Amino acid sequence: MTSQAVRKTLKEVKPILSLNRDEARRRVLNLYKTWYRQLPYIVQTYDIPVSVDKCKKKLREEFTKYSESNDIRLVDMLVIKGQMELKEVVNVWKQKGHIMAYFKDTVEPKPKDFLSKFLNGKD
Amino acid sequence: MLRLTVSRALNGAKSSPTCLSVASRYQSDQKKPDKIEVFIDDKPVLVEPGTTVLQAAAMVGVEIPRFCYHERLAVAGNCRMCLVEVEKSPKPVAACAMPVMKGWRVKTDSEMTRKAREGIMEFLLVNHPLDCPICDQGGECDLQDQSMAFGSDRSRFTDIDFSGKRAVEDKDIGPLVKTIMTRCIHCTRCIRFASEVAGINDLGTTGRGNDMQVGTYIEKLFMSELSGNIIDLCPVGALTSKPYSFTARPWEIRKVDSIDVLDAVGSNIIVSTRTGEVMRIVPRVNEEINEEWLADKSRFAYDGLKRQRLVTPMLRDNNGDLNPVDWEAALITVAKVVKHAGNSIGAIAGGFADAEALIALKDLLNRLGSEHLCTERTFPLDGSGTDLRSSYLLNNKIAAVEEADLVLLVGTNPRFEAPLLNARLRKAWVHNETDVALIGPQVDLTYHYEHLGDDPNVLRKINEGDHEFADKLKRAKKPLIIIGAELLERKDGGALLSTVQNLSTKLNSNEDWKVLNVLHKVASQVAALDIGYNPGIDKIKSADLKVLYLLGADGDHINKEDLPKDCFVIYQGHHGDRGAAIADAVLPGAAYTEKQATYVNTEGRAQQTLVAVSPPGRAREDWKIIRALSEIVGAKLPYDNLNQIRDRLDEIAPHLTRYGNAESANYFKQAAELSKKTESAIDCKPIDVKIKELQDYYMTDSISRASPTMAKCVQAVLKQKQSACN
Amino acid sequence: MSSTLLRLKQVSKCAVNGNWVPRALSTSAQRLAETTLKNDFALLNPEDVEHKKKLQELITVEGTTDLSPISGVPEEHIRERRVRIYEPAKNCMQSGTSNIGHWQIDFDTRERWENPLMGWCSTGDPLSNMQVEFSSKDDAIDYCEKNGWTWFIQKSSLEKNFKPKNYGVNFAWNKRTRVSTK
Amino acid sequence: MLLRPILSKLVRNRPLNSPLIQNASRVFSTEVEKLEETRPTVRKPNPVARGQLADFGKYVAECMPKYIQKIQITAGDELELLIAPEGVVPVLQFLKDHHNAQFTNLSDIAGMDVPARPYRFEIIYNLLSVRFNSRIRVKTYTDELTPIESCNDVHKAANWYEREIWDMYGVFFSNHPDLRRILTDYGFEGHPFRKDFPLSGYVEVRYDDEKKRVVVEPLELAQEFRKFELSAPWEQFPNFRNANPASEEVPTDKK
Amino acid sequence: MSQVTKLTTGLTGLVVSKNPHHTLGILYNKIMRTLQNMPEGAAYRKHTESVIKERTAILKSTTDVASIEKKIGCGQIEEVIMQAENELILARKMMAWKPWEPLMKEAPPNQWSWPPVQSRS
Repeated sequence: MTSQAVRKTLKEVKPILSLNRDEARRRVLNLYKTWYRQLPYIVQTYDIPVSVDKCKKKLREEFTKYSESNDIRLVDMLVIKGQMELKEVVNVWKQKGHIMAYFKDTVEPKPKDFLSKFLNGKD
Repeated sequence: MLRLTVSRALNGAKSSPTCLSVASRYQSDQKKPDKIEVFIDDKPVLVEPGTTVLQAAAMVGVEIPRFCYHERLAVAGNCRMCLVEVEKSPKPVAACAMPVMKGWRVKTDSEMTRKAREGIMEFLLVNHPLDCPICDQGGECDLQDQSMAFGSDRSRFTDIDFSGKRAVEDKDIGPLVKTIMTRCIHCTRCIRFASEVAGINDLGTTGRGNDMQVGTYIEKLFMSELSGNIIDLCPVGALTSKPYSFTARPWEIRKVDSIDVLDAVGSNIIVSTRTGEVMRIVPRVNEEINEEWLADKSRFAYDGLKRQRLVTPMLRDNNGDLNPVDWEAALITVAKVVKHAGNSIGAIAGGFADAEALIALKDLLNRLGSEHLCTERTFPLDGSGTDLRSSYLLNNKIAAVEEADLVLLVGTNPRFEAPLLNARLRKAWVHNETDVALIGPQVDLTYHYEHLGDDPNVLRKINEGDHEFADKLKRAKKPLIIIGAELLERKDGGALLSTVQNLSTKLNSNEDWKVLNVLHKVASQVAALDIGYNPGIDKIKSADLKVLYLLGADGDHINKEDLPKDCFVIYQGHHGDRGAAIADAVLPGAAYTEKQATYVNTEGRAQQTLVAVSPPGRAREDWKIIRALSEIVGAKLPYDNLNQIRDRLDEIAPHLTRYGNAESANYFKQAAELSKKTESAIDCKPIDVKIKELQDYYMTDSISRASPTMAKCVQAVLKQKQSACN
Repeated sequence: MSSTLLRLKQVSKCAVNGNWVPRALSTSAQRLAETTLKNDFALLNPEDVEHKKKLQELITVEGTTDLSPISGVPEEHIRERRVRIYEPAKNCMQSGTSNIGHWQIDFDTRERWENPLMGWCSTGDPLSNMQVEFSSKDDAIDYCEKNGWTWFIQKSSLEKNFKPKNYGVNFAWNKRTRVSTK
Repeated sequence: MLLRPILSKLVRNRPLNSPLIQNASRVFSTEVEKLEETRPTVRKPNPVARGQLADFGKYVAECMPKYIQKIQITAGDELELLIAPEGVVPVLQFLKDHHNAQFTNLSDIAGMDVPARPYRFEIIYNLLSVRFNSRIRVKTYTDELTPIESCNDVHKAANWYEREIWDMYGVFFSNHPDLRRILTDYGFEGHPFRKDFPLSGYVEVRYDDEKKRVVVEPLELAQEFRKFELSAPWEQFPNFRNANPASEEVPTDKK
Repeated sequence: MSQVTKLTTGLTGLVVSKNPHHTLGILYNKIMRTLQNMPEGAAYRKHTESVIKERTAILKSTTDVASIEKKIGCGQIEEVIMQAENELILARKMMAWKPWEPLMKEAPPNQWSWPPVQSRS
């Protein structure tokens, strides 16, 4: 249950980059492809302890996380941020730690189901 | 939550409907004379004739400084802080006492006004100690703030060699209120509160001028169940809270809005916490329930939340000792027993059980095939029983008590069962000339009432018209009958209830005015009955149970002897009290400050508490324990989070999630019709109430029994009663 | 080396905005005038020009957008928490009303525990100190929905019945309001 | 001295004695109210300068009525133009290049967040005219998703300022040559100057000895930050309620 | 043109103008031509025209660069040229922006009010 009311109103807004869905989609795919092609180099340059396959999985995960966003501007904004990240990665402005932050390998995953949450005592 | 949004979208109404209805009722009562126009700082405002300058100014958002004036007390007009200039008046006038006249131009920021304020402030500060850094009022002190805002910006105090400020000896007026009388500025708010609201003429002033003192004349306890409110009222640090003294500062505490559950009124409170600890509890304004007051038990029993708590699950071993275990072990053991018991499992809900836990427990037991779900408190089941909601609610709402012109109390002592309802009754008695009559033991209600004896047959006589009081009731325009829940626990409760139901249908009632009102004693009762628990534990005693689940049942209604030898008792609750003592397994739950939970007060108003602090140790929110147990038992309940269980509540009884609103019920005719079938007759046993005097009031439940402050109160009251000057 | 160059080229090719080309600026009169007059548009192909023009116009989107993907708030705080929208009540310890009359939001209280080393009160909740004020509850609701938070409204019962105060009733001879203590 | 030449045709209504003004070849139009300041304040109001600012505000509003929503004078002598977001580049260009303005220096771009408003961000441009020794402030508004036209083409200085605002508030500037983070760490999520961004942030970083690198983890505060309640129920300075209004609107022809 | 031409303007990047009269004249002409395309009532056109006319008049009536500088009172002649260049570019851009049109949109209510959260009283 969410508090989101079903309010289907149309709004006139200023676009960011894309004028329609297709264009936004194209941008997303473009970005995805570029990331995808860069992955082997990233693994090599940063010498991170994960395989390219795992990186690909992670990449897919990151991209599908907000697949339900339906506002073109929101998609554009995500593309812009993704593009910036990519640039930071490829230019080796980031360091190993930054790359590994995507994987959150030191964070203990929080319990998901009710009973383990209950026994763990976390709300 | 979706509900709220949709309703907002649908009507877009921002003002609450209840407020509107109250207002309209008020207006229909008496025809309002025409409004008059006055000008506050050149802003025009239309007010009713008789409005004071101070009230008129408040309407346009100008708060005139004041010390003695309080909107819920009589006007005293003795601090003079509210002096303002009125055009064409040679002298400043006291805004709190002066009614406005047509066309007046009030200047709240003029030179004269400012000078008057600065002068008054200077006089007040001449004798006020400069101990703000060690004063508990510091940070929420009217004198402090107003001297900053309205006082002069320089001092003429030249007494460097210190010939001395006025000093007054502190009084001892009990274990709740600490007095530092040197700080007193003689606003007399406490005196007025005591005599008007609390109805105790203990406080007063002695001496005049510089020698004036506020006190009890002879050293004595301030014996009131509402005494804590004078702490709030005191505009300076003369009266502060003893348990809270020197523990926290107001600017560093976190405030969490919540609901009080120590009586069935459901007072709104603010729980102040700091570093994960409850520091104090203060009232939160809710005009429909507690106005601005709070009963002492609700205010001071919070230290009971830190004592005798169950912090870890426990299981009784073969030697009969309870041993701490972890949740997994506890749940598995309990689940094994529960599974084995099949449908011969029963549950008793105590006075602090919240609606979420109640529904979860009911769903669990129903899934296991059992219907043995009871509340500790009994309610007569003859006639309509608990099927019709209007039979067990305080139908007419607490706020509307003020409008009654005749109130009949039956088998209740509202002063100690619901102190804030009693304060309303007293308010009606004082300001509305309401008459009160009482059937039951003669107790001190702080106002005068007609005592009709403690014979239950008086009720029958009134119903039949054989009693002189019957006429009075008939004649009353807005009569009100309040029955104590305790009365209905008698053997002949059903007969008494049906008598009252019949009587009330004969009286002057309509859609807006409901005569029949039931006053409950515990916070969980209405929600439990709404959800469909059976009142009373007779069924449990008769059923041959293998497992008994006590959901915070500490009321001493059941003990081991009532149960079969091999019955396994599970206690889930927050205090190691009577329930835990007989339990074979103890599951620690959360107290009302530690969970977001629904409580329904005696009016049928659903309200929710919020989490102020985390439950101690391994204690968990109650519904979660039941939900976890259900999964292990194999009868998994279909809700994982609060929203889902609230949806379930909504499914069963939608009013349980309409927080803040009292859903009214109106089935008096049907109830009275059904009640005619009641066979039993009223017996002659005199009506009695458990809590008659102040010393009985303080420790009534597991939280207040664990509270050292409450214990001190009982000691102090007993000592006071023995002393000569009482 | 060549691979690095290649990669950089690739990256910049997919740059979101094709026309991020810094333009030279000159103080010399003629050149300055020319550069600026020779509109940027001339450098681009017609499609890009068209696109650029369209960017100045408006597009249509549906409903309220949930901004949680770009707000930077971790997912757990969006999914699992409830926001309370309420009108703070007057502090009963004081009689002024200058700091009330607005709406504000806060998050549910999360677990706090005692720090085993120092005994401090520890928490894992970054949002416990957040306080945002609004002039109306609708503003607050819009704000919460925009951020994708689950909200509920705490009903406020602060409206008072107005009753004129009267100094005279203290001295009424036939009313119960007569004051006996001073 | 600002606007010296153009307002010549406007009424010359009173002689001015300030040496500053005597230098000027022209005098200014708006009624200069003679307010004797008797209170001991550090900064005396300067009605002459105020009048000039108001005049200039009106002048800009007259020239660019399409974009200017409101003109106001804040803190006694600071001129503010409140404009529609579409007008950022035109207005800044006008202020920079116009003969009578010459605000050639962009001293700063600031952001402001007011979550209660539908357009929660304000973007504030502070400009300096070296020629006329005068300052002006241009304000506009936007929300999280509405891009603002970058004024990098007008003022080169805007480059880093806009990057800073993008980083701190998450306002996107379109056509910016190099919009990327400037203050936050790579991989940082969120915009720290937003009012709903917690002081502690959402994550903490530490050096992990085992992994031999810095790791990012959800925040856990060993000592929770204190929350201070600083509002008082009594108005703090009622005596100064009407003393110095924060801002005064300058009426323009439209209104 | 008998004055001693100065060697430097003293400002970095700003070279001494060889023929300031001519340059300025052309620029002012261009500005005036651009302004002609704007609507009559446009305040920008009105005000700019008056400035340019004033300066053109000075330019025409005076031969001495130093005294032009003094009369215009806006710095050295090179700076004046630069200002004219700027104005010209601005004027051309203005043709695209059309800022003399009526206000394109009002600010949303309370956008410019302060304090942002007002308590009802």
